[in-house]
Amino acid sequence: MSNLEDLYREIILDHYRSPRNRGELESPPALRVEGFNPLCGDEIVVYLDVTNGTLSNIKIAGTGCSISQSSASLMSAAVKGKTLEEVHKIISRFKQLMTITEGTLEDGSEPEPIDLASMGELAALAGVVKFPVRIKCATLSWNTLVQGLDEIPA
Amino acid sequence: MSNLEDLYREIILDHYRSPRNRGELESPPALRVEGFNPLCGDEIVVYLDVTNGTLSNIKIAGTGCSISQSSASLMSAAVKGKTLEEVHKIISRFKQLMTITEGTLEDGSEPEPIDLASMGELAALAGVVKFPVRIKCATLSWNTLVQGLDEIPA
Amino acid sequence: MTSFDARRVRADVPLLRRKINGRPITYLDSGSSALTPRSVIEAMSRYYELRHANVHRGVYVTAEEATATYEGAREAVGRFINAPHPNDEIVFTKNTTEAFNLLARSWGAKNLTKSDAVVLSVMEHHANIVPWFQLRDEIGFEIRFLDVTDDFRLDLSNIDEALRGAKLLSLSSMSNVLGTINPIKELAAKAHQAGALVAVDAAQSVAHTPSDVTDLDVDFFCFSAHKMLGPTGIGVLYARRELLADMPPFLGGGGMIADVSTRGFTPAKGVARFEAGTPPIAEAAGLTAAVRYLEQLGMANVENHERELTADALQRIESHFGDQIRVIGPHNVDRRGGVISLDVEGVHPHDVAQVLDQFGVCVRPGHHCAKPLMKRFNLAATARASFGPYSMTQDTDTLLEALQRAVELFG
Amino acid sequence: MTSFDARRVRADVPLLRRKINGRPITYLDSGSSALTPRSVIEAMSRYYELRHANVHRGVYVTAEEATATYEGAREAVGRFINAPHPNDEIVFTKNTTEAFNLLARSWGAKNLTKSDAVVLSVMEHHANIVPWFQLRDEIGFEIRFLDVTDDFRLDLSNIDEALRGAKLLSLSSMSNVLGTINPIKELAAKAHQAGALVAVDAAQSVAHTPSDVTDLDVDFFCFSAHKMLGPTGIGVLYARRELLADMPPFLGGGGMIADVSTRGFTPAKGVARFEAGTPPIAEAAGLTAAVRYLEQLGMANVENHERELTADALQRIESHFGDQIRVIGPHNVDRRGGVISLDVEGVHPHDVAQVLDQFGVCVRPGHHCAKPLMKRFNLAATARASFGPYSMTQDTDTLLEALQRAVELFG
Ligand SMILES: Cc1ncc(COP(=O)(O)O)c(C=O)c1O
Ligand SMILES: Cc1ncc(COP(=O)(O)O)c(C=O)c1O
Repeated sequence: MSNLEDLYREIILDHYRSPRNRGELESPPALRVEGFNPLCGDEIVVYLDVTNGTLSNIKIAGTGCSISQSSASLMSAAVKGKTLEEVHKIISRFKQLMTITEGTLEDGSEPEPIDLASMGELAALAGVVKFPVRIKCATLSWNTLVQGLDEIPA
Repeated sequence: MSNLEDLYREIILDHYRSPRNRGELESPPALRVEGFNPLCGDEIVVYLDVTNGTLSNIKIAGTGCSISQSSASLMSAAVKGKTLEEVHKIISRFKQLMTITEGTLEDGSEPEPIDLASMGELAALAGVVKFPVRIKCATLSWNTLVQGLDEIPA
Repeated sequence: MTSFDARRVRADVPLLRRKINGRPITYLDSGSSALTPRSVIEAMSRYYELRHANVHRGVYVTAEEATATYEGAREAVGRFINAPHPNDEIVFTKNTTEAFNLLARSWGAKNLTKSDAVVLSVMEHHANIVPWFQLRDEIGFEIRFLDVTDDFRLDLSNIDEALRGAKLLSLSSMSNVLGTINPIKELAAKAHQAGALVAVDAAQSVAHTPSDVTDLDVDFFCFSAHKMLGPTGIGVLYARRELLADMPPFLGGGGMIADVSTRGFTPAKGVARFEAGTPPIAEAAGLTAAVRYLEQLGMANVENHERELTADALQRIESHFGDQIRVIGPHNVDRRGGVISLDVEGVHPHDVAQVLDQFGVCVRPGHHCAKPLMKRFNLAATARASFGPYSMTQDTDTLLEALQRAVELFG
Repeated sequence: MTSFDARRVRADVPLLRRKINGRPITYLDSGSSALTPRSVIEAMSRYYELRHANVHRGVYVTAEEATATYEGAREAVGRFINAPHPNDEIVFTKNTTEAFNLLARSWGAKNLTKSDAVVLSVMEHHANIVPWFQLRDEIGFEIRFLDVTDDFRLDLSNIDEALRGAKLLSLSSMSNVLGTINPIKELAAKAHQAGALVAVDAAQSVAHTPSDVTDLDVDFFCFSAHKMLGPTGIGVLYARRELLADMPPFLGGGGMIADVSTRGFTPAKGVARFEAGTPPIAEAAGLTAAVRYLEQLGMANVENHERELTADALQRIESHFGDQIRVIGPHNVDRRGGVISLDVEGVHPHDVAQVLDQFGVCVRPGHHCAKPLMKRFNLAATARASFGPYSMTQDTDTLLEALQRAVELFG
């Protein structure tokens, strides 16, 4: 049986209580993308600054549960300052983390074996897959990020 | 248990095979009333000639099962040539015959104890009440008659 | 209260024997869907085992029995809500939601025009909002919303103005978020005086308080079997006979016609006109059993029992958690049912429900299909606990224990 | 046929142990509603006993299980009819009839205008006629009816003309009166070529022949669980993903919205948009069990079994009764299912069914919700016998014995 400690690891609670990169960016120039979980009413807004192929800045606004908020915070810390190529790698690793059930991210690509050690704090989200209904919470900000990146002209 | 002979008495089969007062009357002057059982598709048309308070002539057209057809035939034989007052008495006696379940005739009046002997051939319809779904068949022509009588100006 | 014993009700409900995460289940989500007693489950099994057949038009024995089962449910439901003419007034739908869609698309489409108004309230469930928006978006009448006061009651300060020229007042008898019980009888009288008809969303009240459409003097009354210890898949629209007789059909198909040709169709008369296709027959058998079960408990007993539970729970939540947990709903049990929405300081309802689940406690987080109400109180969601006739103080004990853990974890 | 044994199916169906008027029941009304095997009944009881809760939004264990049960039915149904994307293509309704109403009111209302045409056939069930009439009466498109030939086949002599400029061809895959199986695959290709979409009323075929929406290449596919050994109260609309994504909502209420305010609403995406209110959850569990049961039998086996029964019955009726009994439907079993409509010389179908009931034989008299077809053949009604996977030649034996009595009684 899965227990609460699997889900609510200290890192998660920490990112929930003290979210990183919280706030807004002026848009434009920043890209503003909204994500929405109609089932629980969670809303997330992701602001992205992309300069010369690098995600130079990211801010997160919106409301949600500890899982969606901490996942967004963890995400922002993981991707900020990274090249788009690196960002896509991080996204795909996170995706693998969540794919105990199929189709957790919306592009439907296939998962690969996963190296938790390489994931840093993001690994704290691994416990979420034991709570399938919460996967939607964890992936909300990531899907919103993906949506934003798709909107960036190549 | 009820059996087929209760329902399909000889008199009923006879009236089904050789229906009395089958046909049409020119309308006007005759009153033409249609009855319809949407569930089984049975249709009945009753033609009435009322002169000086007497049902001087009645004709039956339409199609239906043995119960609706024979009931119409029995009805026509029972009411033809009778004063309207007598007709109403016959209707109310038939109604009693059918009211083992409530509301078989549409005016909703209460049944009284019944004297089968006084009913002549109509008594053959007594078996129908053991087949509740067929009551609608037996009462179709009678309800149509009642509807016609209601349309006659007092 | 004489013969009412929640322990016996509890023993009748198989699901309450389940363990969740190692603990006996504490089911506090009857407001979403009530649990089914054995007699209801068995009524449906017996139906399938002994007399399943399609209804109407059948001449053989099981078809007659199936028809009697189905039509018998109309009588049972009519008796339960004191409808004077069940056979001409009780329409079976698939749920409360379909009942409101039927009402809007049939009565509404026929009777409402651009210059008319329909009065709803901010505390309505989406089932009693969206169908009216859909119709309005087509024909353009006005929709007025009665507000909710800061102490979670219907704001009636401008009721006369709201009703002026309105054709319909459509209100829930009990809020599925606040627990607030609305004064339907008084409002119905006012609405009728103003020339408006009255529809009631009784989904949330029907299993918790006595229902009497005749005494309330309302025109339409909608509810679902699954909230009253009955099955999924069946709901009810009661419509006053004179009104129903004039309503055009909604869904088209078999059973609702008098005639069909290649040119057009003529609708049937009576309730059949609104029941196209094979109806929920087994579900009608289950609904009848649920009605019988509730009648045996006695709805006044159920109401008293749940009122006591609610008073106790409200008092204990307040004394134990103080400002840490805010109850989004009236604080005393006068005109209030056993639906308790919680806003836990610093803990998202989703997380509250997750922690509670670990204790086997079932509550529902979310907007409860009442987004306008959520917006009114500036909330995205609440965690809602709700009682049923099988609820007992031990459920409240476990709820408090689990809430304490949630507060600690995120504190 | 290898592993198929109708006796074992029969043993699985509790109702077949019943006696009627002192004789074992001879159930020949599967075309109206099929009988339910024990596994289907038990799947629903178990659902209520162990994991009933409202779906979606729930975080606690039983709510998750109920949601998985409900969504699992989508997968099961999708597999059964070979829908490529069940989660985006299978919508649960209350029955076939609602599926067609949804189709007309959503796809139809959005895509049809005064200058368009919809092609139906004279052999359609009212469920695939009346909703189109209702919509036409509002917006005024043309409805064309393909005729039926004197030998009970779809008259395709003017199909190209009928399809010219049409937006939709909506046809039953199997007539519920004639038993005729229509060449859906060929007609779908023709319709698509002509620029029309294709909807199939599969209510009558789904439990008797394999269904493959991908192979047939059709756009919409409607059926009811109760005709496929499943429960009442649930039906299915399959809509091709690209089409479904563009269809506006039908019923409004909880679960089908993305947002609601006091000004208006935004509908949800995907299949949720069409499932307002609490869905038929227990029924979905029953439907999944029915699908599993039929898959285990193997639909090709069922088809073969029923074809043999039908061939035998048709041959024996003809040789025994000659001109006394006319079969209203194709006389050979090529492209024909096990629905046998009888016109008994001089005996009204109501009386036929009544006499048969005395022998425990269940057949259905009436117009079978296909009045245009009845009119085409100048009949008010037929007495219809129809087979299911549990039917056996002994049923035909009793049918013939009882028909003989009917003929004698009225002869
Ligand atoms: C061909 C056909 N279409 C539609 C229907 C309607 O199905 P339901 O009554 O389940 O909506 C039926 C069954 O009566 C049928 O046989
Ligand atoms: C007040 C109220 N109205 C309507 C509904 C909708 O009921 P259903 O989902 O059965 O259609 C509910 C239940 O969710 C409710 O609580």
